[in-house]
Amino acid sequence: MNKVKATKGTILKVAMWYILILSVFAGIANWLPQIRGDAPEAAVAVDLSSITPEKLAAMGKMIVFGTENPSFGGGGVPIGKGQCPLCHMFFQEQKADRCPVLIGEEGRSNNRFKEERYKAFASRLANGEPNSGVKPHAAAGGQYLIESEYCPNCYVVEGFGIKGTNDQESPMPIINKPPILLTDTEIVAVVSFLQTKDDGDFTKWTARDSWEKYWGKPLKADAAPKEGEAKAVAAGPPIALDTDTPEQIVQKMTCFACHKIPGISIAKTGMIGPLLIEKTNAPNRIKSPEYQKAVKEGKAHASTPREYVIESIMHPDAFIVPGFADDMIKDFSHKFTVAGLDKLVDHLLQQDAAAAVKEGLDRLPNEKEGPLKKADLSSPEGKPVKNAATPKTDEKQASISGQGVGGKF
Amino acid sequence: MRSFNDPRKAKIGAVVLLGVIGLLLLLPFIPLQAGAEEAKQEAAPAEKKVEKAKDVFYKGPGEFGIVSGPPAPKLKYPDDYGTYGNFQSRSLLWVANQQHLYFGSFVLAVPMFVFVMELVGMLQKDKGMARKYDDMAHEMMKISLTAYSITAILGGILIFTFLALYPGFFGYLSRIFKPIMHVYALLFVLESGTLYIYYYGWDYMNDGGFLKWIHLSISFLLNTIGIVLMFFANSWIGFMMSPAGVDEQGRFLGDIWKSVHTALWHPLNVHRILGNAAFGGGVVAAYASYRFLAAKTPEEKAHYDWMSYVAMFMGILALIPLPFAGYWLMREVYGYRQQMGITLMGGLLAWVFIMQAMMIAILFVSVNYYLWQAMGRMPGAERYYPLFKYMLLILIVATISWLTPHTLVMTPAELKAMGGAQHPIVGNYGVMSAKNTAINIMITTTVFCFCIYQRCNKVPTVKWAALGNAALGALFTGAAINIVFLGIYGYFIPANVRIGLSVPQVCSTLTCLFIGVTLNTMMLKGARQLGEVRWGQMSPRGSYALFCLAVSFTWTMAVMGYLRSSVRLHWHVNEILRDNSPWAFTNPVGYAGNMNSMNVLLFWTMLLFVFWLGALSAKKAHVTEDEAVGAGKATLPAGSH
Amino acid sequence: MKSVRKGGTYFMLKQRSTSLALQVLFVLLALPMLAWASGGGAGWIDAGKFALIVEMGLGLGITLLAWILKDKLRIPIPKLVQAPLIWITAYIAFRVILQPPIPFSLLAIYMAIVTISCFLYVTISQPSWEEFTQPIAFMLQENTGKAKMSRYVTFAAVPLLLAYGTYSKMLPKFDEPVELRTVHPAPPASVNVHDKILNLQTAENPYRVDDSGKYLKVGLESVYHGKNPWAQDAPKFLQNVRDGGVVFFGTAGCFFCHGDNLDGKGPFAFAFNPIPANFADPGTISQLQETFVFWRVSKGGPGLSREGFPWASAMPPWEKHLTTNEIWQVILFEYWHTGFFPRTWD
Amino acid sequence: MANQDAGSGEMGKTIVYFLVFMVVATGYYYFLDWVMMGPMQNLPFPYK
Repeated sequence: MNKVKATKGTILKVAMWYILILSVFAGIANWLPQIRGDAPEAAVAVDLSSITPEKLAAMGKMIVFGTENPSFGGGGVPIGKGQCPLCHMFFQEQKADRCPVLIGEEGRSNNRFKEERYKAFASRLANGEPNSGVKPHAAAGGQYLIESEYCPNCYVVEGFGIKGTNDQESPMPIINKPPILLTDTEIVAVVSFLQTKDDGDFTKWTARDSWEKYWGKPLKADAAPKEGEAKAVAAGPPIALDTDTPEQIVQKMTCFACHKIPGISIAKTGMIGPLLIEKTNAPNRIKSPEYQKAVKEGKAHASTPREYVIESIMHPDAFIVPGFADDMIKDFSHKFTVAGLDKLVDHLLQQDAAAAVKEGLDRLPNEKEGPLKKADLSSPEGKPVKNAATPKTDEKQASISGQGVGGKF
Repeated sequence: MRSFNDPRKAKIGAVVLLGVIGLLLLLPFIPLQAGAEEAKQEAAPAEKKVEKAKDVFYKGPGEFGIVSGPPAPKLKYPDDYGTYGNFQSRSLLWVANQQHLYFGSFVLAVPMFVFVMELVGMLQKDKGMARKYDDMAHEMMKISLTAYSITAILGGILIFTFLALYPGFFGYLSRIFKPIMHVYALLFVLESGTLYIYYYGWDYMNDGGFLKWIHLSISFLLNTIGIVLMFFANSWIGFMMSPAGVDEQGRFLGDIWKSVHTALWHPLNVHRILGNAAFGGGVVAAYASYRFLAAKTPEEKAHYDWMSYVAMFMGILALIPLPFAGYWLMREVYGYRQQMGITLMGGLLAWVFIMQAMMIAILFVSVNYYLWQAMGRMPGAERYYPLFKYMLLILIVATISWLTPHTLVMTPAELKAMGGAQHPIVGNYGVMSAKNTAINIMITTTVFCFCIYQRCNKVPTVKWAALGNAALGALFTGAAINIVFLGIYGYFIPANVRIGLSVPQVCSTLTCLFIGVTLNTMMLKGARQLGEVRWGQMSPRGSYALFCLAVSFTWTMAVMGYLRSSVRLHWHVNEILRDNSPWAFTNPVGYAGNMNSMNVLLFWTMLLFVFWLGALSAKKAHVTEDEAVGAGKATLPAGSH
Repeated sequence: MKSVRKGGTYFMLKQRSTSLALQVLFVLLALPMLAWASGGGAGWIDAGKFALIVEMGLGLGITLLAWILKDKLRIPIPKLVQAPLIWITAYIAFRVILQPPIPFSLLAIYMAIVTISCFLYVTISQPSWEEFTQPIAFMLQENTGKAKMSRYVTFAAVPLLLAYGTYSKMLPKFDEPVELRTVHPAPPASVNVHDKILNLQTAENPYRVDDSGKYLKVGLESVYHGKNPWAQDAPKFLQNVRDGGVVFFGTAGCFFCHGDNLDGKGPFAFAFNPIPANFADPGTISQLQETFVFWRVSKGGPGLSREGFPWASAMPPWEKHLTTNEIWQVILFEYWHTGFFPRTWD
Repeated sequence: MANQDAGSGEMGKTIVYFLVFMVVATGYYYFLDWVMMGPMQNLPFPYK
């Protein structure tokens, strides 16, 4: 038998050994890249009357990336409350291939719902998709995008379904349910971001409209944040507010400097832009060969008077009325609140040739249509377009869509 | 009594007894189910009054339950949260939870260990050997007794911490699990009773016959109660991760079984049983190693050397199936929420898995190193000493490949020198093919090392020894070639095919493990011994390797527990009850590493106290026992376990 | 124990001659391999993999040499010397022999592992541990002149080493900041080449066709690897490869930079920083979709996305010089020549 | 795992056996690869 050595201090030695190992482990853990996962902000109540489309899209970007200036250096991707970039690729710099790439998604969305494949999904799920209860019925690109968030299974891009389901089931969570749990407005914000992120072109922005059309009800502001949940984020100071009268809006936006607008007392002298009698003008303009040419070139997109008017304000150079120059200010997308824009558009769509004649306003000489007095007010073009001008109420959903309008002509 | 001493009858009797006890254990579940049925029947006539809601997890067409609880509260800070000074409430709870979990695992794992040891002791033909196993089991049980009271104290502290710091959340959870919590408390009382009968009846029932079998059955009962206790505790964390039995607002739907039986319950149960067994082995091994180092007599040294070996062996045995349980758990996590799986494996928490990879490398190297050191006590092992360095070389090459990162951190000058972000040679080691190959080679090497350990003081005398040696050599060489070949082949095929390669690789490793060890054991039957095992003559470095192993086990447990808990992100109960405290964020891996190291240190410090208590009373007893039995002679034939 | 010594002198002699033969064999094998490595590989294997094999062979050779010296020739090298020797050998291997040089962060990881393994090595068995500690114990405990002298030297060396450490730490450094440049940035969803929009997720190489003109699934083209594209009856696929080769070596002259062997070592290559992509490396085109390569070829360095900062690429936008078809053909040629398959996602 | 205790004749036998078993083992592992590669293409684990 060997002699057993004196064993004093064993406990000390063992303790030192433990501390050494544990500090090495902790040291390595600290040496690795440190990422802190912040809890997402709880739903923020967004007042639609005080937010511009641009702000809405920025809010969407916040939801997607959690920051306004996402940087993708070193392969890192900032992930926001919506957690979308975990799977989807939004920008070329960002890497993600688990789910369909969302670059140019706005363009694709306009064709998706026309596909045979979409129709197959729609007929298969005619009784409602089991998890969300949604029946696929998108009729426009924006509606398709809205639908995809509420019901990912309503259409699954080929090759991105859950393995073994033959691309019939999507791995994407339902966005308005836990764990992501976005509110309706937040989903509209994300769709706004999707529609405008590629080129910042706000003529393509139909998110809010699409939502209302898709669900057939007005988009209500989210309930005020529950106490203790989160702080409300104050929206910036937009200029054209919901509470303003059309007159105030025209004054704030200085439309009167260029345009004559019936029903607005200060807008009687503008000589640079066309006379704004959109109940008469807009349907004609859309049908005009010049406008159709712009549509073909991909510059303009409107198919209803309402869309046309919104487009003309948000993206003036989409279509220049023949005889005019491209002089209009182009920063209205962040000067109007969503509701303020509605108000002005409503007003403009109510103005027709008769109203202008009543106030003694006439077209400019360079307008192709010629002076109003000679125009045949009883011609089909001159007829009041019922739908386009319906006041904004809960029942007017179909009107905003403009589908009904198209049928009139 | 005499007839019971007939071993065959006693065995049959014990089997019957165990069956009965097993059936008895189903009792706690009966009231649960019955209660649920009753609730349904009661509700049936009053159909109109009750509100029905859809289960958040069980989504079948008929899965509507009667709303029988309030919705999950919307917690507010600071109203629904408590604080102690400037401490992070969550970190305090973290410590309380982790300590309770460690001690809970310990008192659960030790009876498992003791059960197996007692059984092995009873099945030994050699009386001295049987006595040795029995003594070891008894000694561990004594330590477990102290640890048991500490567990209870820590459990109390945990509950008070919950009540003080997270009253809103705890209130919600206890409202749903009200019946389970009561059954849990009752079982705890039952467990205490069984434990005391088991421990204090040890000597009385140690008659080597019928009573001993009864004693073992009590041990079985003790373990079963312990495991059921753990199942209940798991049901709470399972509910927190993947809630079921409630509707979207968190209203309880009346069927407690559904809340218990969530998507992740069983994977968690299996994972934790195996984890606990490995942990128990590690802790006992560390205890024995400490006693080995501190031993004053050769007899004591021999005893603890042997004990640490047996405990280490038990731990490794439980460790081997653990990855498969982990795979199952991850699969269920993906099945439950893919997004949760991605957060774990590829998202926010991916770096924690890097830590785990490192722990695995450390684990395997320490096991091998321990075995090399342990061979110092085997006469005749000198024959194999020259082999060790080649095994070390293989392990180190595999470790280098295993730990080569895919994304390198470098300066532009280094980038220019390298000619691209991927190094033309080292870059090959950063991909999945190389990693799978490396870990499989490491496991195969460990199996090989164990085979050598089994035979190092023996010379096979079976007629087919040359044949067997050749077969064994071919088995390992073939496996190594196959694993490396598949690894290299992975570079030449498209990525989608590559994933499939890992399975035959693992199968090669498992073949070595099962067929190799079996063949080796068969060959050593009746082998010529070159000398008795000189227990107590292992170098102290072997003990330090075992400490490293035990700490790695504990640390891995902490880090994986952190992973499991933080994958809920900002939810108390996933998607039902939101964490609205200021600590809802997920900590970076460094902070978690510091907390884990601190927790592990705290645990071991407390455990040291327990060991010290155990040593106080054991000192005298051992000398007498050893004198009686003569531990120097009684040796364990290596490879018989 | 007996059996080990059974051999006696006869076996000893036999072993020595065997080991000598092995040494000679090693030198005979290793030298041409080294020469070959510096020459840049052969046809059947690319330079990177060849270097890998050569270096693995070198590692094996060093181990073999150590084995011969220590175990067979019984040349005693004290463990105390062996450990630093291994450490230094590993350092030389990772710092000097391993080319191109690896970044410091990786070297640190490797050397940490090597340090631990050196310690494990000397303590691996009790005799080994005793051999290792014996001189240390001698130095610390003995009272002879030798031991005293070594104690004084150590006593003097420790503060000197510390001083040097402090000095080198205080010395101002001019290292460039660490930068994570992404060599393969994420491609755009679609590119517009010659007025045609191409979806990079779904587009296919129109020249990847079998004899009947149908699209050839990735992986199936292996039957054409190593075949002669200039044969009279070359199948369609190989004809396209041939045309791609004409683009590579003729029309576009890719080989000036990317090299005759597509290994990024063309005659112009070393004028650029970073050097041109090495297609023979498994980390380049074999990790990428064909459409990604199409994007990089057609848009070149100027077309790199923001992630590719600092846009260090001398690649011209080839869409201005080649037709779409030529670009697809040259891509087909590159994969065929290197024997890699493009990445696919299904 | 050379059996160093065996005499040189035993050693030669072992080597021959080893070669034979190497062939068997190679066959077995090849069979393993062949069987496993197919079904494992569709691992139910979405690694991507």
